[in-house]
Amino acid sequence: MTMLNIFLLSSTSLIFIGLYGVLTRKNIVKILLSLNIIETGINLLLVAFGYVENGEVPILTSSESLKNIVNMVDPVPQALVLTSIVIGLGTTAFALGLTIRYYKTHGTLSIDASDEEEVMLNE
Amino acid sequence: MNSSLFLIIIPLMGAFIALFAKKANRLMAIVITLFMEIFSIIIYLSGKLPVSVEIGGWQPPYGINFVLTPLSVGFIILINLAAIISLFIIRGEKSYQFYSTYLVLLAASNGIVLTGDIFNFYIFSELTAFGITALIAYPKDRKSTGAAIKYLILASTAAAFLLIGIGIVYKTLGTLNIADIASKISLLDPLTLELIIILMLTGIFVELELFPFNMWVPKAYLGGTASVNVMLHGMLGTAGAYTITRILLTMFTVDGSGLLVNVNIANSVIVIALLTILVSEIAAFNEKKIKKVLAFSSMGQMGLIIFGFMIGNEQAIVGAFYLVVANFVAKTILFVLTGEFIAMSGSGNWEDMKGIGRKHPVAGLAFVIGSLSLMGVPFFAGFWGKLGLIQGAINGSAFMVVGIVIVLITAIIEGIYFLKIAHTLFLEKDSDREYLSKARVHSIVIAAILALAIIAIGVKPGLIESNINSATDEILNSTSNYIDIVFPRR
Amino acid sequence: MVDKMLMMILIPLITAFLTTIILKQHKVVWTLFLAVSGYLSYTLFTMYGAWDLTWSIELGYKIFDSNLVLSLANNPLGWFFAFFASVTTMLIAMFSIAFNDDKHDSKTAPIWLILIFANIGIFFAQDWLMFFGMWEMMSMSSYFMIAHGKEIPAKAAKFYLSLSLVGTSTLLLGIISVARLSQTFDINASIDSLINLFATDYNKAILYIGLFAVTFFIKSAVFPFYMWPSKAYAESPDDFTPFLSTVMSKYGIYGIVLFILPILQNADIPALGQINEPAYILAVLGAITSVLGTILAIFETDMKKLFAYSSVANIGYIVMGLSTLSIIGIQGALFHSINHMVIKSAIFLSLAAVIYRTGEREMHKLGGLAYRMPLTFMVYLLGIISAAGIPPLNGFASKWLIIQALMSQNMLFVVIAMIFASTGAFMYLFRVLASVFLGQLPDKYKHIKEAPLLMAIPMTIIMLLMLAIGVLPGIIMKPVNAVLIGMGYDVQEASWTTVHSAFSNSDLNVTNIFYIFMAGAAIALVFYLFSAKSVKVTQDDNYTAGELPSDWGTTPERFNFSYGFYQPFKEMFNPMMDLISFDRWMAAFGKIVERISNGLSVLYTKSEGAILMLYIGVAILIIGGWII
Amino acid sequence: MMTVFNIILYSLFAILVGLIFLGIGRKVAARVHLRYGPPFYQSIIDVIKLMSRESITHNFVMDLGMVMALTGLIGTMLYIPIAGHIAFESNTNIIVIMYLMAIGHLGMAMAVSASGNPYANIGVSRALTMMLGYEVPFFTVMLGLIIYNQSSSVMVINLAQAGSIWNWNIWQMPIGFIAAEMALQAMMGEKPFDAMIAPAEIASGPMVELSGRYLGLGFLTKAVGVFVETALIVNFFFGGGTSVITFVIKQLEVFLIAVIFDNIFPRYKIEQAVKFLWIFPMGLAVIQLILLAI
Amino acid sequence: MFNINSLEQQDNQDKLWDKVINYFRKRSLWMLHYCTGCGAMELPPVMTSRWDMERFGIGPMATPRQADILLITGYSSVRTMKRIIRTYEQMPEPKWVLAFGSCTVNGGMYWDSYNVINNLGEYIPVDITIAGCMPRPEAILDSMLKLMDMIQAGEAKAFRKYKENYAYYKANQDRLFMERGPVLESAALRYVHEETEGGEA
Repeated sequence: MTMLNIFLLSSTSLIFIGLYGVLTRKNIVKILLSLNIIETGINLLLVAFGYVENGEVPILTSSESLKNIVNMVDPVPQALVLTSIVIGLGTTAFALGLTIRYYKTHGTLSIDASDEEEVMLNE
Repeated sequence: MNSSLFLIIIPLMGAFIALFAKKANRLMAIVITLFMEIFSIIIYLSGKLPVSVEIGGWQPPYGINFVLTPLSVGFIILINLAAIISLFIIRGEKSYQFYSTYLVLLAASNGIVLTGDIFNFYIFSELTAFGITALIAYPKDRKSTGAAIKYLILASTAAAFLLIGIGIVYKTLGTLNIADIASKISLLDPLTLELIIILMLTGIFVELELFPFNMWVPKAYLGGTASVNVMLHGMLGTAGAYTITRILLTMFTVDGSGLLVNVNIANSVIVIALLTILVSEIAAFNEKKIKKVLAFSSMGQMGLIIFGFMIGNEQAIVGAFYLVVANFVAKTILFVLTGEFIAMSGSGNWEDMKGIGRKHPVAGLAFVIGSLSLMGVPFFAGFWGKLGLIQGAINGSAFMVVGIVIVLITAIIEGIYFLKIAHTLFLEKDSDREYLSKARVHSIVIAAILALAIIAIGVKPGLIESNINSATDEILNSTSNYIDIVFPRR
Repeated sequence: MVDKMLMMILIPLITAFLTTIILKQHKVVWTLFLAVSGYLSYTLFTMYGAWDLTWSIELGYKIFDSNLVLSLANNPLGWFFAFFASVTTMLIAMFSIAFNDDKHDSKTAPIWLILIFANIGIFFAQDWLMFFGMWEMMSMSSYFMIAHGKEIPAKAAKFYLSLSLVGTSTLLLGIISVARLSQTFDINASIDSLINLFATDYNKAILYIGLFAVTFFIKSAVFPFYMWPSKAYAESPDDFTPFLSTVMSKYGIYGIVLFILPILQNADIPALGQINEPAYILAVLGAITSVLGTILAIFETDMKKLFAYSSVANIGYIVMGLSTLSIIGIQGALFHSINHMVIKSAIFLSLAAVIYRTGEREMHKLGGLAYRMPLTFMVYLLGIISAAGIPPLNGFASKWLIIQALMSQNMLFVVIAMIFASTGAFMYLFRVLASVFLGQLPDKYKHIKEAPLLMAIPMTIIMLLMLAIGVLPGIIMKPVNAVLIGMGYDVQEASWTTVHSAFSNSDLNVTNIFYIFMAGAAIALVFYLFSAKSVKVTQDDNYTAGELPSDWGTTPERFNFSYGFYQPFKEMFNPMMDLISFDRWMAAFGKIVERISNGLSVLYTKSEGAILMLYIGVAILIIGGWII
Repeated sequence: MMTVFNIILYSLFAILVGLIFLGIGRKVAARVHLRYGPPFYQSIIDVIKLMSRESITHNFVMDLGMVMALTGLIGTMLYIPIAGHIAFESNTNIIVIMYLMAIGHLGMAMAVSASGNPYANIGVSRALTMMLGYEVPFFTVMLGLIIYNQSSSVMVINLAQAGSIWNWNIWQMPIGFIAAEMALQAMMGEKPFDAMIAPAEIASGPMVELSGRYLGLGFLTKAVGVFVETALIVNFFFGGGTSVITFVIKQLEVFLIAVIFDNIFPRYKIEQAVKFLWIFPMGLAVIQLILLAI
Repeated sequence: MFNINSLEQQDNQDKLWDKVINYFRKRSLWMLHYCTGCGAMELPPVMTSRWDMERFGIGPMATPRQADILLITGYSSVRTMKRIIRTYEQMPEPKWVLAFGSCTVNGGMYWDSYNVINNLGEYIPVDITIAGCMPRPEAILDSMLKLMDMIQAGEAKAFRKYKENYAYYKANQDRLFMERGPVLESAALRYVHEETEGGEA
């Protein structure tokens, strides 16, 4: 069980837990939480992809560090993860805002509540 | 050609400025969009296409690049056209949020088309999702909020799939550049490749309104205003159609054939496309709310386009491009007019729209023309698409022939409900019903011009044939036309 | 010089837009309509013989590695149908001016003009795409025409529309399949390539022909698509119904003559009796059509529906005639097509005049109109004599030709069906006569007047036309034979008076029959004139076993025996009616689709299942792509 | 001129023969009832009386219709060869004959419907239904003849039977003859197929409002009809005739068969009649047709 | 040739043509029997093989339009009288009425009932009355032969009497039915109601 496998396993489990949550929860806040869990899982996965056992920081400080370039952790996934986190944050913030609106208009946080909108539409 | 960055930067800046421009924000939005439209047309006609723009001078695959080909710029033109139309038919929105979000959406959908980098693609598609969700939710009432939430959840879940796919691509190929991926795709082992394709397809199919990924569609169309509908269909839908050409037909193809690398996946996609057509047309058959009918029809047309792309031979792809254009124009007419009709009759039900066609014959005729084009009647633009599709399918395997038979059967259903609605417009008005308002002239003018365009293309398909042929050529010879642009030295 | 062909399709189209602008001025609009149809008739008249007249347009759409060209060409067969169709249209147009007054204006002139435009296009189309385009134009515009902005007609037109769309879909599929075979859209080339296909792949060839045939059958209401006319004809504008019945029912016939007939005749198909198997199927379908059309017409109480079924039965005759694949049969079929145009325009116009005056379509609510509208009555009477195929008028010779051809090809049971249908025709034709024009005049129609002059003129012209064709069949037979010569058949020039038969000593001099009839009439008249004079009594003075009908509260319309005119006969057929009711099947199918549609709609309103559906989609992709 | 003379002669002959047939028919019927019966010329007296009587018309359609009825039948008669003679040079086409006869029916139906009496309409409705019943089997028999002789001309069929008595079609196609006889019974409106007249039920049906000259014309039509129908059967199955006398005798024989059947049968309801006609004569005719085709 | 108008000139009985016509008329008498009473029982023997009236050309008919003779068998009530008059007026001319049995003359055994017509002749013109309750078939046949003789002689013209004295009959009818207006509306076309009273039979 290498470290990488642990990372992969945990990230995949996180993703699946999130997917399950999205599927089964009816409360919007819980669904958003599940989405966040998925995102965390993905971030972990991406970082794991760039992970190198006993790797070094991928910063070229000197010509010395050039020798260790093989051991360096891939920096691109980390950049990706950073972006992804930002986007995830944005999504969550925006979704929570919408959720507040949802609660105001529907009087509940259950996703079922929006089913009957069609019926109430024509007035 | 670095100026093509303006296509994204100007709207983003506009989105920021809109926070401060109090009353002028509508004007500003129009100016920006018009500028973009003119600018993209200039690019298209400049003769410098195709070109790859390296941002910051970083060479791909290490830097981020934009790819400007006739295909992508053509789509940009369409997207911006839809944007202008949607701005023109806005009813009374004055707040800065709307325009700000709209400009973000514009930037993001342009970005989807222009980008040559798959992670950027992810970011832009997330941005469009935000933008459109905000716009759908903009009326702030019950139905729009519900629709927005539903869409947001679906889109976020799908984006997660997309991101996983991108991650695996990076893990296996070590690159995020589309051209680079396309050239290296044969190095992948089949199972990984399939996993990647499945994950990425899941990501984009939500936006492409394919069944069963499209549970958000009717609600979103119903929740949004008319202008948001035009954006949803004209900007997002068109960008989605572009996505399919890039992701499926450039990135994951057998070199130079226009066919997906994996036949099984291709067949599954065809099945999904056919399911979409079938489900959407049948669902629309008995639907009373006109916006939902149009939403279902949009789904169906999207399914048709993807079916065309998936058939993969030249005729079918030409047909699919014709369908993209025809669907774009015809649906825009219908959405624009539907907005007016709903405002007039005060009801979203098409049965309550009796007599509108008699009051506004031009609008009624434009509606009929739009529906006939969608049905694929000859001498209207949609026919050439349908013709190409059928021809391509008949030249293809027996599976495709079955598919085209299903398409034709659903065309019957589509014809019935569209003409039923079109005829309802010409019924005599119920005496107890008064129109709440008058139709706005500029909407009708827009619809009429687009209707004339449909007839022009229908009678003389040669008008856009060269453009479509170059686009088809680009897809069929993706190596020479895409990879070589990005990596001229290889 | 402006291209004649182009003018012919452009003028209706331009007039259509013109009339849209001035739609409210109904007099001007309908006069323009008459002018256009007159112009077309004249142009077509001058075009006879100019078979090299063509017009084409290049579309700039590449297909089969060559640029797509849409073209129209003057050809004998198309000219034949187009000319007579436009003459009929002209007569109907004259009627329409009077019919569409302030009260009755259906505001359909523009659509009708588009229909005429499509009409010309269909008959002169040189390639399949033009044909298909015009066909679709015709289908769509006729839908709007039938529905004409009213709710109940729109419901009826839905059936027509759905069948039309089925037809256009199959036609498109057929066209593309055949065009792929011949690598061009040219009609003649496709005929040749299909003939070749029969030699190599029989089943495929039959399938391709079937795709076309379905379309043509639908448009001409051949079994099993015989139900829509009763709905569509009944609800369409009353002045449009003649057009629907006369011109539009011939599109399918034209298609069969144009495309299916040459193939069946020239292809190498195993023979079955004296003709081949597909032709036999055609004959049987024609026979079923005419028999069912007749039976359903007999039971109908709505007069327009009744004649809709009558049209169906007549189409059956024509199809039977074509299926013989013999010259006599094709002559008869083409002749009957024109006769049917004349007859049905007479009948439907007279009915339209009745409806114009009374506003009533149900036969049992009418009665005794012959005494108020004698001219209309005469037109109708001659119309039904013609339609029943009784000698001195025009319907006879063509029916005779068809029967002769069927007999000479030994298609015995088809002949029996034909005889059944044409004898049954008496039943329904007479029913309308008795119920609408004869019998007691209801009180509310006591003061109605004869149809206005502008309606009377075309009706009279048609009446004379029927008589003229009846006495001198050469009027139609000469063009028919010219057409056949143009199509490459080996026929002589037709004589003015005689029609030829396949049997020995059986050539029929139609003019002689007229003389004989006149002789009979003279003798009968002598008997009539030399007998004692008669006394006229009022209409309600009837033998009722001494009772006074009014004592029992019997009003004139109730005194008429007309609602269940053939009740005992109908009861004989009651057990079969459910089986042959195609529209009930269609309605059931429509209901199923609606139910599924509602279910799917509900699926889309649910929020909860959205993610589940997404996962299902992923599963489909995984199963389809990965596992399989 | 000769033709005009011929036409007058032939029609008068047919009318006379038809009327006398009707009289003989009544006489024979009386004898079947064990009565003395009227004189054989009774029908002529009836017609003259009717013609001389005041008659009641409801409108012009009645006049038109009755004249049309007689016109149709006389026209048909002129088309039929009588012992090889024919009034008018023509090809004596069977289908023409069938259709010309129809105009008589149509005229009659129109005239009586014009009276506005529901009984008349009921009668007409039954008559037309019956017509659908008998025309089909009758035509099927004729179809057999046409196929057999490869000609649709009565004259040709007639001539083909010349020579010996064994050449008659009655021996060639006996089953067809039986079918034709059954159809003929209905065609002449004799029992068991006289539901359209039914005097006690619907007051003689179509004739209910006819009086005076209209009834007279109706009688003449009936007479010519009897002549035509019997002449057809004689031409088809009994080899025509060498002379007019033998021809008329054969006709009488055919007519008497019908009269005798008329007197020994009760009446069918209309749907029973049609069912009967579509099962038995039709079945026989089809059997005959199949036998011929094989 | 055959002209109904010749009937108008009733005095020209010596005209040969009328005699010929009268011969045909008498030899072809079609009757409509209006069977109101028991007398109808006597008709079948007259028609069938015992007496066989068809040998004189006499036969039953279904409707008044076709009939020459109206045979009224038995007593008539007020209600049936209306029908009888209507039927009679519907018959074309020439037409004759045979009143059958005592009831038609004096009301018979029900003479004192409130609704029985005692004398048929007051309402419609009767040519021949057959006495007896009920008359034998021989009597019926005899009356027929008598009628035939009268026709040949030109004496049977009761129908003309009705036409000429319509006012008288009409007055009687109106009194009977206690209402004015014609029984058969279209009869007004043929039977002109003269306002001058006093047309006696």
